[in-house]
Amino acid sequence: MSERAIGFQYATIAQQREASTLGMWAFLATEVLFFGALIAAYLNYRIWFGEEFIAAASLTKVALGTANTAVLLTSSACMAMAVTTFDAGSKRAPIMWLAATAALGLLFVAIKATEWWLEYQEQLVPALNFDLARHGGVAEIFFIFYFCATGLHALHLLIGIGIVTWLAVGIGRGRIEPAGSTTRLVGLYWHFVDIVWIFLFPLIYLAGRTT
Amino acid sequence: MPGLPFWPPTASGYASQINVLFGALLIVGALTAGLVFFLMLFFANKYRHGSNADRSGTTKKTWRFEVSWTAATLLIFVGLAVWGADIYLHLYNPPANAVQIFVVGKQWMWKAQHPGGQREINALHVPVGQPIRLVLASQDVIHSFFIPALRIKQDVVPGRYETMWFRADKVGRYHLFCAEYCGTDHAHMGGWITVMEPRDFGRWLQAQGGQETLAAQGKDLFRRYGCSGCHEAGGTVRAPRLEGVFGSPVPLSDGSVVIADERYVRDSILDPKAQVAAGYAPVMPTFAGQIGEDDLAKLVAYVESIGPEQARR
Amino acid sequence: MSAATIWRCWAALMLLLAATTASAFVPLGSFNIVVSLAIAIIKALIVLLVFMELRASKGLVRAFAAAGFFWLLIMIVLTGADYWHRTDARAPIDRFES
Amino acid sequence: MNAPHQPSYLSATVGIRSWLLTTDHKRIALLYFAGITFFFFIGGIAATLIRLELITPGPTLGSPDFYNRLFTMHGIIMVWFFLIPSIPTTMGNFILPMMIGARDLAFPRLNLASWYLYMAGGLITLAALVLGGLDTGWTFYEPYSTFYATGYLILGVFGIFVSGFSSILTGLNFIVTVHKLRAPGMTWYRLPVFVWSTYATSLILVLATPVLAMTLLMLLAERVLHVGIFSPQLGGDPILFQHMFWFYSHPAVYIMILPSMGVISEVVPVFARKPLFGYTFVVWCSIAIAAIGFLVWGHHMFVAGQALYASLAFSFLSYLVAVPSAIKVFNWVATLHEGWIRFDAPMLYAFGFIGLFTIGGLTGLFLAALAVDVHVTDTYFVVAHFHYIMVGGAVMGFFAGLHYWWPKMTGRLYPDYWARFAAILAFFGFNLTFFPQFILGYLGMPRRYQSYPPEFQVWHVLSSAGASILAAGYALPLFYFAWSILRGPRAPANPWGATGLEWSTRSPPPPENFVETPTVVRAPYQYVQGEPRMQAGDV
Repeated sequence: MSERAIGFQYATIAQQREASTLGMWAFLATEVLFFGALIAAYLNYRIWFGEEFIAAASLTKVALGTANTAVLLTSSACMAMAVTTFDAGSKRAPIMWLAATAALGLLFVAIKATEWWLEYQEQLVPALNFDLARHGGVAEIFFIFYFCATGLHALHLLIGIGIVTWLAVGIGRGRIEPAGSTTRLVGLYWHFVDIVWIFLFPLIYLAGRTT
Repeated sequence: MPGLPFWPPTASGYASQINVLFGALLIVGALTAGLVFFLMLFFANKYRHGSNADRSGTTKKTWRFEVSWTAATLLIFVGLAVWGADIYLHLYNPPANAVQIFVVGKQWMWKAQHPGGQREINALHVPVGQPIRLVLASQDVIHSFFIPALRIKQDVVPGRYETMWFRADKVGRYHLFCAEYCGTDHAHMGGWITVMEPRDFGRWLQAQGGQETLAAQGKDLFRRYGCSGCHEAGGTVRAPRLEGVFGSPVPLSDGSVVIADERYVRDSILDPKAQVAAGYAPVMPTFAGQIGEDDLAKLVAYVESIGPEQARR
Repeated sequence: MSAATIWRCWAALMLLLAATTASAFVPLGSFNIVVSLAIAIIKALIVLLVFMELRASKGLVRAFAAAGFFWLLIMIVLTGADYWHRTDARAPIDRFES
Repeated sequence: MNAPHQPSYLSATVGIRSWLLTTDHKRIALLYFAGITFFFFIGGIAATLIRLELITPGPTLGSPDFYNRLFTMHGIIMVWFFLIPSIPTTMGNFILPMMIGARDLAFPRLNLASWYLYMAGGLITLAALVLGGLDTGWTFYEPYSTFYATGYLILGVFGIFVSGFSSILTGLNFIVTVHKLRAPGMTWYRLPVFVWSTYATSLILVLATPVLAMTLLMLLAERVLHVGIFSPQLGGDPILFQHMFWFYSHPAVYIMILPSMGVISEVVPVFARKPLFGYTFVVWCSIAIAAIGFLVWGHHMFVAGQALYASLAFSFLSYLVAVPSAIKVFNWVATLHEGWIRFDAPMLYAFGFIGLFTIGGLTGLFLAALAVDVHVTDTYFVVAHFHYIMVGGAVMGFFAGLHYWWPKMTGRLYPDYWARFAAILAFFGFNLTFFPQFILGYLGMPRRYQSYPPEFQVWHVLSSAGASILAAGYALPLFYFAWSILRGPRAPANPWGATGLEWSTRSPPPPENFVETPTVVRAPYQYVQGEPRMQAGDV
């Protein structure tokens, strides 16, 4: 929706901007609970299965996980830079920062894909080739959560990359104006996807590293 | 039962307690609902459109009245809740002299197994006045063992043991239902609980034929699964002797001490590395998935039978 | 938020990341998850307050942001109440070939 | 005030495209209304077949499998495609923006998208039911629903998953609208209670439905990929599914009842010609129900193998959640004190609501007492309890709101005599249907049984007799509402003499609701000595 036309139900542009920001935050609250249900199930199984569940977590690749977290945090910083430079009125800088954000997002997905590929080699993928004898049933449940959580997160990230590119093109063509809130909303979504990863990282990668 | 059944049969002391609690809830609920209905109809009639009732607003309804009325009803109901919780807790700690019956739910039948080894399908014969401790398990989906006359119900979740106890005080035949939806014949998965005089129950037991006791069947399973290879004299691997162990404290390798009850025995068969006896290496393989539910009950009964004298039930 | 604050926060996030990964290898027993979750909460707060400009937003927006996390907490705590106190008697169950 | 020949929202644009691509909240409300009525009657047919089946102890209409698919269809259709969307999407969509003096919802296009998601979900689930149905009950308990259930579970569950997003987006739309689009002068304490309860419902819609989405997703993953998240045969824990399912499903029952409470809080003051007693109490009780509603779901699992301490905690919390409902009932009754009570159709439905909801609520307290619950859970006592709340409460409230706002929505009046008769018929038919089920419940008759011991047959026959009267009570409005649309007299702007903003514009209202945005100067329900003191510039 182009920024210039205020919705007929709004009195002022400020009212529309506040409404869309509230709408985005409400949407993010639903996403928090959507991912939250999965994390709650993970925590409950961690209490219920205990040591064996935590030991299964040590089968994940902590090096790749840490690198991925660094990549995503940096992309969040780039997104924030894009929002501030766009507010400052420039046009070239935000596009450059948005490109950086999208690139880092793709890098994250690439690292994630290699990680999945390595796990596929080690026969850790439930429903495909999970080696039950070697790893045991509890490890299989851990990896079901692992693939559900990282899969959903990667899906959200791909959607985010799509929106960021659409935004960069929009700014390039002048359709998106600083007065509106579209850039800020896309920023909120991107930072939310980053927060989900901030919580997934310790639960998946850092558990069971001390045995 | 002739006539209109308003009240289910009450076959145990516990059931009559529930009747009293339910009656109390019914009275308090009826009073509250009665108050609401009466006030509604009274106001509706007195202050209807054409009536010339006094509407001067003298009797000011203050919120104080509202808060006190709500607090009063809440206190009464919470009192009943505490009473309900107390009876509920009572359901979950059986007396020591309870006879243990294993009940296994399977899609569309209940299989009961008495300590003497007698088996029943969709039926349960119990002596009157004898506390019965049910150990419930399921082999496929969630069922629910429900005896309305005794007011007891317990979901049987596959993969877990649930325990429940009752003491039937009135001779008779009472319904047994499955209360958790479990498929096509969910409605047919039930039968009768027959509460008999001890004499008749004894005669019924004999009539079930000389199946050897649970412990006897457990003994040959002890050999067939290879437990005797380690746990009996002259065993190849150094493993703890099980004679005289049941019911007595067992020091564990992590320094703690646990009473060797049937849960410890069962868990040690399914998950031996969890609580290893002190001074022994955790070499015992796990039998989870290999030993079926019924055989496990027999093994536990056997280990119990070779325990010290006073622990034996 | 100025570019400087963004990069200062970025640096803080990187430090916290290093800290949490390092702390995972220190044998603290059950305390490990507490430390890693605490650091995760701090990182999430940085992103929320600075990058998502919650610090500069009105109370209403902050309430919306907090609501999602608070309700998630309700779910975790009350399901945890069940799993924490569950006295488990595992029964053998024949396994499907998955 | 109203221009001589200004077109109403119905006649402003014509043609199928103007309906299927509309962003006018009033038209979308009518689109939802069509969907709701369609699914209500499908669920109703399933209900009548169930009652016919239960007349005799043995199988009557068909095999046990047929009966299992029947009650599953009744449950799924009624819960997700009638009760949850009913009042928020029809009256909420239509009346809420007008009550706060707005021209439309905050995100009109999102509103239309929600309708399409609702219809898509509905048709997918309907396809699953028509193709062969599913036999798991609307609760999909593990491990039956993943590895033992036959039937079109994947298709049916996917339909519910899609319609869940319609709930989320509708809730989101309402929350932002109430926050941002109130007319000048419309402070929070000047909002009508219907807006407050729809707002509280939206909080639950937004905060509970995502958990259902994730739970159904994991259910589908388990059934399709054969991985063991919940079923013990593959290492999972079925009680975790029950936790996550009821975390959504108990707040969902508050989604169903809160809007009806809002409707009753609107109807009672108007027909008692008196301000609502304890406005702030009623308002904060709606929010309290929404909040505490999230803490009590464990009372569905007292016998399911939940830990003892958890059951104790959930039992006491369940008594807390009953307090706000009790306060609301008290305030409705206190509103009648010293009023000028008229017994139009909406008021009769409101009386029915208050009575039946009270009985439903109190039996809920029976179920929350742990020891009694052990006996009566999963029996017809529970069936009677939630039907008293859902049918006696939510559906009565839906009909009260329908009869109250019908002149505003369609610009036509309906025959009052027939409407009052339908209300009384539904009240008595309802009681005859569901009160015997309380007795059956305590007798120990389990739920979802096609064949039952013969001694219960008396009560089942009574219940089935009541069901036929109830069906007549619900079918009657179809006729006189149809007559009202075709040949009913024109409705004035304010047929009931009510004080809400929605009555200060023409009925049916113009496309942008108000000729110019009204300013609000007074709290709602201001009746002095029975005469309404209207807002500035009211008709």
